[in-house]
Amino acid sequence: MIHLDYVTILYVGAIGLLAIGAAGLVICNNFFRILLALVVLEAGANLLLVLMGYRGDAKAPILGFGPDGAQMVDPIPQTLVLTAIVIGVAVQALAVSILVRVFRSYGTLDIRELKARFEHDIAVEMGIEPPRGGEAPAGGRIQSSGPPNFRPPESHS
Amino acid sequence: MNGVVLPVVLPLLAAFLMQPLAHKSGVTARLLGPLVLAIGLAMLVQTWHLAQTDPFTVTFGGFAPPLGIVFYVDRLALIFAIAAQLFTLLLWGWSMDAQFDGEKKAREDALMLLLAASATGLALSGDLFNVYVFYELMAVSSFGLVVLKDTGPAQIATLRYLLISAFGSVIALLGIAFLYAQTGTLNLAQLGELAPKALHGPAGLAAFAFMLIGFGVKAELFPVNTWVPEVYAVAPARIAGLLAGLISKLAALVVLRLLVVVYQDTPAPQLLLVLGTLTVLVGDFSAWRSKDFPRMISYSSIAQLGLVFIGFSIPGPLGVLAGLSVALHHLLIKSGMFMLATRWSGSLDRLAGCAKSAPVATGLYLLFALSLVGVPPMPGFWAKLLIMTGLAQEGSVVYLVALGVVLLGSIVKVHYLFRFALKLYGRADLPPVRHSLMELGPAALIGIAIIAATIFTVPIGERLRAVAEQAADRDAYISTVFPDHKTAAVSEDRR
Amino acid sequence: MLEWIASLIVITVLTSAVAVLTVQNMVGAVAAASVVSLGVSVVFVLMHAPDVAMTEAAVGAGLSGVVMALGLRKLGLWRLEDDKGSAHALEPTPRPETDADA
Amino acid sequence: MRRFAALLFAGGLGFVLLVIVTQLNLGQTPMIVGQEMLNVAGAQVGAANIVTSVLLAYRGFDTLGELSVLFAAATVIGLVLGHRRSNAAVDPDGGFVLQAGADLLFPLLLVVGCNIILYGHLTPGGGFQGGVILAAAFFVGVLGRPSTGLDHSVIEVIEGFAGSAFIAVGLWALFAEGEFLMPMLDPGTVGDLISAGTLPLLSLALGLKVGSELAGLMTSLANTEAGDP
Repeated sequence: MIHLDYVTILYVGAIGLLAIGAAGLVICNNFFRILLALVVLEAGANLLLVLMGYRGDAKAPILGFGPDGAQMVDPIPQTLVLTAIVIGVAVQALAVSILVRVFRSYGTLDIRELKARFEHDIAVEMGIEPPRGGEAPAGGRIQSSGPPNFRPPESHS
Repeated sequence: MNGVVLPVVLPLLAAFLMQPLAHKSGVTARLLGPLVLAIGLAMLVQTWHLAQTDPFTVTFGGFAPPLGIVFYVDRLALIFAIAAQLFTLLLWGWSMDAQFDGEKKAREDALMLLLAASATGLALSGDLFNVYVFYELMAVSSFGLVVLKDTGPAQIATLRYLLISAFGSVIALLGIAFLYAQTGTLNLAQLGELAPKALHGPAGLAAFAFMLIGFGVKAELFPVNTWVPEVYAVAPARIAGLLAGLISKLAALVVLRLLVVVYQDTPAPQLLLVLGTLTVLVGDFSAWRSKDFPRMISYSSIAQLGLVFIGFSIPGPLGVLAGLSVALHHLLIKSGMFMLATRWSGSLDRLAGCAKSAPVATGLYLLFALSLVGVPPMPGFWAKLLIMTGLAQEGSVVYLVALGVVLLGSIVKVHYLFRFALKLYGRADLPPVRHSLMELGPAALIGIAIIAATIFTVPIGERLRAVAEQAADRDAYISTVFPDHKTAAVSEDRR
Repeated sequence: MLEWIASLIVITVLTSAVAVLTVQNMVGAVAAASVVSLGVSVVFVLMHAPDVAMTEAAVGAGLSGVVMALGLRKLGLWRLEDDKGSAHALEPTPRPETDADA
Repeated sequence: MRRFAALLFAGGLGFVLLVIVTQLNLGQTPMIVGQEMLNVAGAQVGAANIVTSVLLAYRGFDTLGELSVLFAAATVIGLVLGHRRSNAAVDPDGGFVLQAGADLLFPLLLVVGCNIILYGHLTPGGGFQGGVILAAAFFVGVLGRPSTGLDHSVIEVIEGFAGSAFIAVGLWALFAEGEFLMPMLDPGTVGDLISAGTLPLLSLALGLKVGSELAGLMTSLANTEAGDP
């Protein structure tokens, strides 16, 4: 570990990405930025996985490519990462589309404000006293009466 | 025997074809889902006899286990696979609305089918990454089902749920990566074989902790369960029932498999015990404080999941039996409770006096509550008794603390469940709420099942004991997947 | 030699990752996220994983960036100049003429 | 305070990961199953690209699950955003440069995508990567002329049947040979275009499915309700 070879450097990079992504998930208030932090986190995890299948003196796992009989790198982590990348982007696209709807209904992306509005709306719907404190918005259920300047969400049918 | 893949594959096929079919013929599309699930159910029930004595494996693509993916079919897996198909069918959205939207319905049906397929696959799979893929499929389709109601709060709850889930998936993937880096395999049986040498060190246990947090998101485990009350309060009640009843149990099943096959005789169960105990505490006290029916039962579901994990952390067949019986009991009760919540979605105060207007629903609630609390002849009592004897037998301090917490949780549970029951019998000052037949039907079926389980406690207990003994047998798992143990020799040479 | 390339990429990637969290402008943050993916895909090439590198470049840097940019456009945050509190902007913004491909 | 807690959390995670990684054998991790696959994949599956053989043969079932995840996400996005109303305003068509560029790029991307899919078992690439490029080709077309749009029912049909084709190949093997997704037909010689049995078929189904899924996903994100903020 003292000798700083490039694999070690790359491992540090992967762990750095994971740490930065995790910090972003906790620190950020803007939902969109949290999604971007998730992208960074996933990139770090994928990098770490591929690094685990790497060996120094090996070639890409394709037959008839590079010197014959040479050791090849482990194909399984690569397959796993392929799968993980596609799953990750599917989830991100899903999150973006829900985010668009939330922004249209509430006009904000701030996670704390959304949480407060959520508690308030739920309390109204359930018929219990809305939680005090925070900025409980006037206007009641957003679905029926949106904030000024904002159209209520379309019903799609 | 290889037909066991069909209950996983056919719903996927039906889901892919659902939308084109809905354009051609709406009626066929609406009938397709239940039909496919019924076929899958029938096939799985038939398989039960095959797995009666010995578990067996199903390989894919003709590749022997460590190379290819493998399904491990024992009775534990079959119970949950059958439950997956049965409960999706039971809680199917039989839309009777006048303004019926065929396209939306087709999408919803497709998502339900994907959920059933992924749950079945998760129960049967014997390959860690395959488990991860099915877990993700389960997560994504559940997002869609939660946001089905199309209200602002539902969207916010889904978004928060999605973020926690995505974080959990990354953590679980890291755990899987660490396991792979230490053993070079993803097959659970081979992991079990290599575990005593490779995985029982600190790095191996860290991998377990990562996977526990990752899979714990769906299993409502303590630090990552903040989504539970939000989502269950806004999701359609039958979806909440499905998530709380079925999906959480499947995630717990993954943890159980890891614990039994890979992490036997390690400190891993203690970690599970601590988290499970905290989960019970958090769940029961939050339920006690909550003021509306859906959130009360969702917090109570967290507490029950904590009990399941406490059960699983007791080593040996007794622990598996205890956790399994709590899990199955809760699967029934909570699905029924959430079916009641379709109409009882308001605050506890608003439901006062429902005993007069809705006697059947109130009766069912009382039945469920009695069993949940653990009044002696009911099945809930036996499940809780098993956990307590198991904890008492272990005897070390951590287990005794957990025992105390379980007792404390029970007392709190009695208080909040019957406080609500008293309210139901109180004075009515609001117009009565009535359930429709479609909502009460499944709940009534579950009620009948509970009564039947009370009457036939002894034979059911015997069966479950056999299931638990089969499931807790690590060597049987390994020798079923690798009959000739050749791979063990190969891996010995390589090291 | 390889050490230097690796350190260069790692520094670039980590800097852009920090930029994702700190840049005020959302468009800039999306672009930084794409740079992270691109850097990671270069590392995949070094790791003899051409398939993964291709996928990460196409999906992570391309598709994911486009999806995020489209989302930004729909959120009305698609503007290139800095302005604070853009997350709270309620008024509809003038629609951009060019389409959103990052 | 919150920032401090977050930094502590992230730093802790990073530290834990570092400690775990140092416990592993850097660059020398055991490679049991992977080595076995490298040894036998050429003869068993007949594809030169071993990652493709793992993806479609050894772990073909994972790939099916992953397709389903993508399908589920596309379904939910359709559910959340809904379809474009027929009377909704649309973006004006792009300028001359954009349209000409789109017309030029469309066939190019189409050819590249198909090439990547069809040579997936020989060279790097395969169903996923080609599918993404196919989706990009159609999306570029929509960017140039938003008014034409993509017909969602056509996309639905393609994605439905591509997904079913993947499963159908698997079921064919199940009924003919007794195992789901078993490679059928002759593996042929490694390196030929017509080799690796049913693998190219699976790759094609995968590419079409991924392509139609992503194209539908991007267009519904791009133009559901034109005229909104």
